[in-house]
Amino acid sequence: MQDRMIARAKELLENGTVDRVMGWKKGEFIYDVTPAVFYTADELEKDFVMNAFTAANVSKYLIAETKKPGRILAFLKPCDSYSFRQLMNEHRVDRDNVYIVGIPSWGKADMEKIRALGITGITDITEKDGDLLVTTVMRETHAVKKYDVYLEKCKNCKSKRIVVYDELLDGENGEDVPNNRFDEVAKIEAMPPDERFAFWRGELSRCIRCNACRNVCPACSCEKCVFDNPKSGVENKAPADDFEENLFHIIRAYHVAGRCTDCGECSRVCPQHIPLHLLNRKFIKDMNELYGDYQAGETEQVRHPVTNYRDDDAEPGIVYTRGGSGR
Amino acid sequence: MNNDVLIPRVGVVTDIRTDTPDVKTFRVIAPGGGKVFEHIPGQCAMLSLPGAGEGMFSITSSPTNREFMEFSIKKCGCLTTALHEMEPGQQVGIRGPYGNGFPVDTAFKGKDMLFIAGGIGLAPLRSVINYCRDKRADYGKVEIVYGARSMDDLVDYREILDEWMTDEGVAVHLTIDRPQEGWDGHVGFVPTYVKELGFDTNMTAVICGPPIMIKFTLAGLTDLGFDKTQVYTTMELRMKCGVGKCGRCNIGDKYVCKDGPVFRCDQLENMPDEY
Amino acid sequence: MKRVNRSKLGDLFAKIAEAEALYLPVDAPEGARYEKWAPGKKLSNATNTVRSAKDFFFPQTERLYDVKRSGKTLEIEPPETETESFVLFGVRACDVRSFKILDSVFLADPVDTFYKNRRERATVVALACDRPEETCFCGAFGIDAAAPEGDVSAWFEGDFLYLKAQSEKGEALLAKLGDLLEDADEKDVETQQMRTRWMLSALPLGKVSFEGMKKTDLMDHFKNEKWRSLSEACLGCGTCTFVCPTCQCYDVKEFDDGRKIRKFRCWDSCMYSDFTLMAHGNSRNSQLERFRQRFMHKLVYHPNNHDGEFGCVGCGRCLQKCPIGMNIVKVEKALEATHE
Amino acid sequence: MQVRNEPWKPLIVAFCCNWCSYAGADLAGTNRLNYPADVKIIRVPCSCRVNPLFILRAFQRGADGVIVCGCHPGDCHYTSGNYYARRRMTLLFSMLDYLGIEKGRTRVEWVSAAEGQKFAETMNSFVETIVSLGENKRLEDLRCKTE
Repeated sequence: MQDRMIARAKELLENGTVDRVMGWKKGEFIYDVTPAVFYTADELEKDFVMNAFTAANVSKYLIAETKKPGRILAFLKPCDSYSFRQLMNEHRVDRDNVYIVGIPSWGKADMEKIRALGITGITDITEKDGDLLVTTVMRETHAVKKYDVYLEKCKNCKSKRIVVYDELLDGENGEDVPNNRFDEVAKIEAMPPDERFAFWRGELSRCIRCNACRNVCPACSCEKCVFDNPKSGVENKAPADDFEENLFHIIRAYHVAGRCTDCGECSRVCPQHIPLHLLNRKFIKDMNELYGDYQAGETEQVRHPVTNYRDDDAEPGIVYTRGGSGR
Repeated sequence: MNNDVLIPRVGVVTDIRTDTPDVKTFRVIAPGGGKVFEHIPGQCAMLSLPGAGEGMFSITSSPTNREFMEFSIKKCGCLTTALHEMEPGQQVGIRGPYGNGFPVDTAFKGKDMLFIAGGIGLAPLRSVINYCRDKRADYGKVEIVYGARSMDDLVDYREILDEWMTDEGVAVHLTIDRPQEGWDGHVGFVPTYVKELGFDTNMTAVICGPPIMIKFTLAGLTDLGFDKTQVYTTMELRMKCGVGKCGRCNIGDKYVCKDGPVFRCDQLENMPDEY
Repeated sequence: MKRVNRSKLGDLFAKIAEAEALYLPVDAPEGARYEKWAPGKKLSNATNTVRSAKDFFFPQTERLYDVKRSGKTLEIEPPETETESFVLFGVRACDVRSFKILDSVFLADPVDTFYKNRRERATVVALACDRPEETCFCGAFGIDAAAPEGDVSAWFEGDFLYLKAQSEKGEALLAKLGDLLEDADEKDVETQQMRTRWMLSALPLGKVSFEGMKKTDLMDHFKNEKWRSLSEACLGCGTCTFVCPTCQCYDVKEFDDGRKIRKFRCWDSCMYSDFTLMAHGNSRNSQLERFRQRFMHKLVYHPNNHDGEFGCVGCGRCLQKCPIGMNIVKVEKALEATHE
Repeated sequence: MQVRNEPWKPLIVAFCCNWCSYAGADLAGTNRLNYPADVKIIRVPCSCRVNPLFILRAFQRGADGVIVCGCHPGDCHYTSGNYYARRRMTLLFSMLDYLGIEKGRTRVEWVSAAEGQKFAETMNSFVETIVSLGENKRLEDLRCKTE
């Protein structure tokens, strides 16, 4: 697929449709790919990469890129296209300044999961028929099933459908995928409150407030975050108390509620492996159950459940009676 | 008990003078009287007011003053606004002195001195000017060029009129940016005024003011024939620790809080322009 | 050189923990992390911890002092000085070297007494690596992962843990362990050392060198055009900074608890936009400038101020954790390529 | 703000809409209806002014329970503010519950300007609930609770 993408990018550069290309650049290893802008055919030939590790969602970069003169080519995976569509709904990107080629994605691998298998001293990783062949310095080769090391967001993929595009690389679009992405949320909801509390303390206490989740999130596109604003009263740089860990993550998840497309970038980038998607999915699940199914970024719908209402909405007291047990 | 350098001492603000609509000068002493610590001209101190934060300010009084320290502070942010709202008798946190200060006892000694300041930029120079005035015999003639947006924005105007201008061997040239009623002095920007006045190239110059003024004045002095090694300036950047550890006030490999704030202009040539 | 059978590791930890707090890497959901040892806790097999060992000397947040304002008076109350001594077990060679780099900042005049106090109270047991990762490049900084510095150096080989005191503190610790230990021959770990060194040189970053950085002067590095493309994708998060064992920039902040102001210091990142923000402007406005600052600090400014010692130890954490796959090795290679 | 060495007394923060609930509280006062002094009322222009951050910060600063009171649905002075507040608070309370924080610590009640009686009853019952739950330990900031 990489070769076809490079070929198409070169054509679009040559015929003047675009003047630059947003893609992923090769790194030192197969997995440390970096989102990058390519200007020439040479650069594309040399450094453009599409492989099992090009997971980064490039939509957020398009906020800045579409404000620049000229037109940029963006290759969007299905999940990236939801983020882009949502940013369009929020008027954060200029649709006219980007030419979108939708690309299929069959799931991306998580290097951290490969490491967690206990494989060390990796000299090379190659892809073969959906599997990864990992070679080590001791000349061992481990065949790793890609499915086993999928990123969380791929394991629970919601859709292979590209929701916004100018053309599709494969000519045909994918479809929504049956998934179990709310199962884990339901599992936590079913825990007794004490257990739930202990579970989340265990997870959130690992937070080092590096802000990677926030800065990578396409929905977190505020010019200045409330947590960076000294005048907000809640500005903080490091979690000095358990409360601040809770506060940051509740408010962050809340602020993207209704706009979060569940692209899963927050959990992908968390250096401390905090399952942040479980907070976002809780909001999505609640909104679906209480206010009707809604998928952010799927359509042109601008008003999402948090900025909308119905006269006969459930009263907040429903929280006391619904799901979970406890006080 | 812990007495780390980051823990301030208590100082008492005994007197507050309103210099201009947005500059006040604060007199600070130790709770038991006398100065909180000694310093050399050009050095700074961290002042803090709980709830408002902590910031680095030049000590504007001369070390030859044995009774108190003074700080001239322009209101421009959260901390400075809180400081401006203080009343006499208020205690503040104070720690220092920080920075290298001016080489008053080495490079400056015996030299004819030219001080050029713009706006609040006079604050760091006032210390060294008064030091030179108090130790007249150690220095040659003293020339001062000082400019501000308007007459009302001239800091220490009374002191300039009553003390500096009456001193023998001290010449003061004042200028304001735009003509103003009641002002019969020079009108124009500092860099051009410096060039108009023309100065003996044997002098040692010290510039302080907004970055853009420093840049053009330095160019003007070079045109007059000054070598960059004869020109000094003093810098200011975001600081948290004051002791070269918190890592933010660096310009290249130099920390403004520790290796500065006073730099000779030839040193700046080989430093990135991140200021 | 002493040794102890692996089966007696629990006894060894218990013995150390009798007198002092013992911290060691244990397995955790995020990988490995340092925890206080308690009976039953097992040493992790991971090559390194996710967070570095700098936390013990330079914690992410620490109280500097409390200040109460009543009317016009201030009452400043410094915190109690910590007095608990502790043993850090299983620190890798890279992290041990990072302490030296932190020392060069915090112990320089004027000394940071909070840091110094913790350094003095710690005994570091460094553990040699035998399974390096592809992200390891400690060799580029003259660090020998097979012979780590520290108060005690340690190796796991066969059925034994080998221990060798390297300082007075280390001698004292081994003396306390007394009859748990038996004499051993240094030759027993030599094969492992040779294998580790060979593995490190054969790994993808085995030949990385930073010495070329020193051939070009500060301003040329600063003005390099490559910073633009290198920093292009940077998210401006603090991941690299916070997992880095040598990043030591900090912020001093206040918390108003309703009765008093707590001044505390916390890690800061030069990647953050407010790092150099002042009331009247910012000296590093773009992410390019902030990104450049981080790498210039490590690769140019720090060596300039500290006898050529780079502010990096090659632990590889930033290579593993950067959300967008940018890292110090790519930066070094790009900069050096410009000047070839 | 509680200080540890004193016996625990609940602290309740009530965000009251200016047009209905605050007037309701007033009416409760003029009618000499009793409700505990542990309730601290914060007047807001509309229940939808209550940002989730307000609720969390109230807990941070020592609240043991937070209640939001607004006009009855359909009666909002600004037409629809309380409808938005209803969704917002529902989602927030559900999230707090998800994190294992006791459900009873948060509540929304609609109290009109004429319902002085209901205001007093609501506060009495809420304080009762909080007393039975005890001190807020799960969403506290220890720094605000120690001397």
